[in-house]
Amino acid sequence: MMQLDNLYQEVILDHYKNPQNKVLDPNSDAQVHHVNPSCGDEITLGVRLDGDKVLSISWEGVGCSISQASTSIASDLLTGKTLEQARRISEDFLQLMQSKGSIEGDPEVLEDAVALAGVSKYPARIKCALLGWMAFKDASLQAEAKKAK
Amino acid sequence: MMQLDNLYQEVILDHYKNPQNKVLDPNSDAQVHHVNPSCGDEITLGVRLDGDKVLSISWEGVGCSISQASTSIASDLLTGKTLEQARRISEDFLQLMQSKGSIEGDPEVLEDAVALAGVSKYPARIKCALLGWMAFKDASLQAEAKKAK
Amino acid sequence: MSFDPVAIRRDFPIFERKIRDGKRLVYLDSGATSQKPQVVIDAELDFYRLHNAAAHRGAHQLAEEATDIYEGAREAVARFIGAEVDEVVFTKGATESLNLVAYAMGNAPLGSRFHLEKGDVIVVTEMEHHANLIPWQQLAARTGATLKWFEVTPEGRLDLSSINSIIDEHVKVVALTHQSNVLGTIVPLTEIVNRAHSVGAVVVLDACQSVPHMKVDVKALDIDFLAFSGHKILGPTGVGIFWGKSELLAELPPFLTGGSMIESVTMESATWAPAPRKFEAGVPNMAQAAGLGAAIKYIESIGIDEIHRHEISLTGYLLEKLNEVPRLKVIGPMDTVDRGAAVSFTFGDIHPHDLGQYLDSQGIAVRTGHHCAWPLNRKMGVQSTTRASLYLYNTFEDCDDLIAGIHGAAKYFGA
Amino acid sequence: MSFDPVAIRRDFPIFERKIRDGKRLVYLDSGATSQKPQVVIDAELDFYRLHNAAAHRGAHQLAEEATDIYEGAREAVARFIGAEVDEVVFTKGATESLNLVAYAMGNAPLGSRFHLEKGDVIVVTEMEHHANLIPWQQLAARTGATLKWFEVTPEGRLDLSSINSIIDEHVKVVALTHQSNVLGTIVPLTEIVNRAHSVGAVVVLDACQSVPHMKVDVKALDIDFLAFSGHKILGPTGVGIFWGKSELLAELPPFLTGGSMIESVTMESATWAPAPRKFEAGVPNMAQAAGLGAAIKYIESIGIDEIHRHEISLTGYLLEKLNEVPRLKVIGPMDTVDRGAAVSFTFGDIHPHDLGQYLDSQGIAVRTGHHCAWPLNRKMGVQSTTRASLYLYNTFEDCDDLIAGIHGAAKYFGA
Ligand SMILES: Cc1ncc(COP(=O)(O)O)c(C=O)c1O
Ligand SMILES: Cc1ncc(COP(=O)(O)O)c(C=O)c1O
Repeated sequence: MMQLDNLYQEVILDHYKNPQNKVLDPNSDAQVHHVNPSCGDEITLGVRLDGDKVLSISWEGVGCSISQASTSIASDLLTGKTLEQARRISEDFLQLMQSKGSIEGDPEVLEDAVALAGVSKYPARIKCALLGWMAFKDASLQAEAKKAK
Repeated sequence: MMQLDNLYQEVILDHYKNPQNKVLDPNSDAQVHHVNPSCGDEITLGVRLDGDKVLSISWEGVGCSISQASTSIASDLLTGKTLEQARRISEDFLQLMQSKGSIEGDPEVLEDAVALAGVSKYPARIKCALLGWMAFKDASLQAEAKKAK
Repeated sequence: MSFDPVAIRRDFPIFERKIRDGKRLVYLDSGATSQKPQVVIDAELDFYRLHNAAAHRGAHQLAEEATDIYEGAREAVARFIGAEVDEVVFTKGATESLNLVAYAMGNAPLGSRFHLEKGDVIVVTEMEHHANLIPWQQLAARTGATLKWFEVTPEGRLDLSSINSIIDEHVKVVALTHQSNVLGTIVPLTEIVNRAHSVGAVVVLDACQSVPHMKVDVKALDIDFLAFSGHKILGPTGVGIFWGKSELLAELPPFLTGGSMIESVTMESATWAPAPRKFEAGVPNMAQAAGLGAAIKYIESIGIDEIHRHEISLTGYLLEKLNEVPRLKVIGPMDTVDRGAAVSFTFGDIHPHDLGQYLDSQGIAVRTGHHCAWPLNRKMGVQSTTRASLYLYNTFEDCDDLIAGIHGAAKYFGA
Repeated sequence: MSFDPVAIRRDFPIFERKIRDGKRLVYLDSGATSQKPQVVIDAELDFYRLHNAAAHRGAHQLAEEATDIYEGAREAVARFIGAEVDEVVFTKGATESLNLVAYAMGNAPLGSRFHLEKGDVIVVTEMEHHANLIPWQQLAARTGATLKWFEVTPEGRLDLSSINSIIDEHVKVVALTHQSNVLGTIVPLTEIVNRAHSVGAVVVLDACQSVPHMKVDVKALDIDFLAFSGHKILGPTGVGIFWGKSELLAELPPFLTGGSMIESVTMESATWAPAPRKFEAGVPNMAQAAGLGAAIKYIESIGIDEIHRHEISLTGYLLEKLNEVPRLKVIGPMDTVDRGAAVSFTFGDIHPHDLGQYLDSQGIAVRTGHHCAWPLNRKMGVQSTTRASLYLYNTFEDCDDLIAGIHGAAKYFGA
């Protein structure tokens, strides 16, 4: 069972059972809908900005524990960060996911998200873990573009 | 060399070097053009009928020794036969070609054409041997249809 | 009983390997792709080691042998589905076969029975795999034809109640699956085929999930075109079959064009060889055709009816056991009447992806997701399911292991 | 010298077999299809025996491994031709790849740079293989576009003298071969690519006869799309490559539709996954992709430049020897400048089919006929030719045997 426990860390199952920020804010600056075509998982995610800062991330969706927990973790972690910080953290997370288990992730930067390190050894699940992060990337770019106008 | 001699019998090389009826008769009742798509061999063949009898077969074309000799043999053999006889002989010849060497062909019926028996062991050459016969079949049907009108 | 899946498993080298931490492989994903017996692997291997050359091109011995092997495989397929040899076309898979007929119809000139335009109708069903849905959507979009479909009942059966209004005289083609890869439902064909023919439409059958599992005789079914994949019937990847009635193949325009499918070519135009060559452009997938021929001979040596009976009895057993699991809901027919061995289900709040991952940790391979039938999933009110699909090498023990795995997952995820 | 074709031959099991009455196999038909080294055969075999499952579908260990192997093969191909990984699409062969781009352009809506209509022009050459000619004829016929072509000179070179009038601002696509499979001619690309790009046209390169034999770097050539077949580059049958610049693949509509190439699907319409998935509908030819990956690694281990040098020196030798044979006429360039290792010729009155048959009796495999380039044959004034085509496993001894065989045929047929 050891290998599987590596994937389903306590933190993940906690976030899955108690997802954070999982009520879509109707006043988001930008809202996007992403799907995982191979399994049908769907997510709608909204971002509010305050200048160059992420004021809030809210979302809704159906999906597996990995996609739900990862989105929950991202929404917690990236809120309050500047857009630049948020993107650097997302970049680090992407690297962790693509590492095939060769890195552990920096808990100073990724906090709870390091619990997802085990996913990188299950290639079919990496897309699950990235679903919310990609949605955030997309939404934050749109929100920023809107503000710039 | 024995195997190859089986294919290139003396009779075949003779017909190849001295093809019979190889001057196209402009007064044919029907004339057809057939090609072998895999090697580009081409033949034009004309048939004249006298009632239900094959009065003459004439042809022109480029091709390998097998296709040339086989057409030459067919044009000799089928001339003077009734259409029904000619078709029965053609049927026998087709069977010989598809026999993979298991039958020798009846020299009473096929005459010189039994020399082509060896072709049946070389699947890629069967189409060469059949080119003229198929053209005859096609042309004789057309000639017959024309006469029936 | 003479049918012995344990003996059969020994013909399949993959069952010697272990999964994760040394677990026995419980392979319940044959609906996605089947495993290969050694004889199939050997057929490919022998082709490359002894006879490799371009079939139908070249007058040398290797080319002759390659041609014999390739055409021999065609004969085996023809015999197996009750077709004429020249009606059997090798493709790279069912997806190509279905695109072939859709694109070829799109190439049909005005006046051809295959020509489509505004006012014409294409009929599919709600239980189609994407491979037998999107090509028709695209054909409709290209030609201006309308796409209509049969709905699926809550029990997972085709709703034929409005067959006469769905298949009316505007319909040119009815394309449907023989057996649903999600529900396991076997579609009753007689009524549909009769109705389609009575309005002059052709019937295209997606037989991906039927030909590997039960006797399919194209003449008896009286369908017009049929498609299936080699890799789901113990054959290699990269090969599939397109079958059509010979008089229809003679009329259908070609799809892929290039070498070996021509009669004559100039810089400006080309004419076509007769079927099957007309539909087989390029150097063919000879080694894979050889493997498919070997697969079919292997199946014949066991007996397709025996295989079908085995699957039915396994499916009955599995449905019964699944029915006893609390919070587990099978999507599709609950009995084995007109039903094959693909069983999809949801299990309480445990997402199929998580359930599948837990089962994998136990050596049990299932498929999770929408199984390339997204509209059907929506219709059945599920976002995704877990699917166990069975084949000749599966055993009652495999079914028991799945049930145990499901209980284990409930415990693991605290559900 | 370290390049040792005799040692290389030992990697290819087929060279252990005998032809006809115990003759050594002199395989001079690699232009049609190449032989396979054991490592390629093993790669396919290992896939089936150990890792067989549907890539990108299913969350179990076998599916993960199958995905890794399949995507690993894609990486190997990308590295070999200097492409980005996501620019490499697996097809069943070059014929499919070329049909893919032609049909996909046919699917492009008004406003797309790929859209074709009356007034637009497609440019090919007189030395195309049917696979890079007929798909464009058909596209022209479907869209109303006009087909134009570069002519071939009596020496067997492309006549570029009127390049500016052939490639004018109406041209949307220039599709041409990199190396003629009949003449051996290597086509100079720079001028054509520059001219095509200057009028906004895309360049499609049929690299069937170049990628296996010399370094081809898609970035350096600055072409837009490229096609080649696995079976001609030591790989399995049933697999080929379609490559395109990523920004063009993003814009090009899909060709085959079905599973795994979608983003979202309803009963009425569908949206597409990004490339390469957009172009890979259906369960892929995974075992064959694995074999192609192994083939490319094998070639890299020897060195593509070393292979090219070896072929050039063999070709120079063969041309010299053929030139000494009375009544023998080589069709194509007589030196090794911009010339590959396919050598076609006629020999007095002996029809190529008969010559090929005699050579076969001596264990020598050549190809005879029009080599799927019928218009080129007519242009060169020959009805058919005999072609010897060389690869890394051929030796000077093979060339000598061919020459001896030709003399033997002269004697046999009394010519
Ligand atoms: C130059 C050229 N183009 C295209 C093709 C077609 O390749 P395939 O038949 O493998 O699809 C070939 C080989 O047959 C070729 O030599
Ligand atoms: C019912 C059905 N149709 C079509 C297909 C497509 O087959 P392939 O992906 O082998 O082309 C499949 C399997 O994926 C299927 O189950």
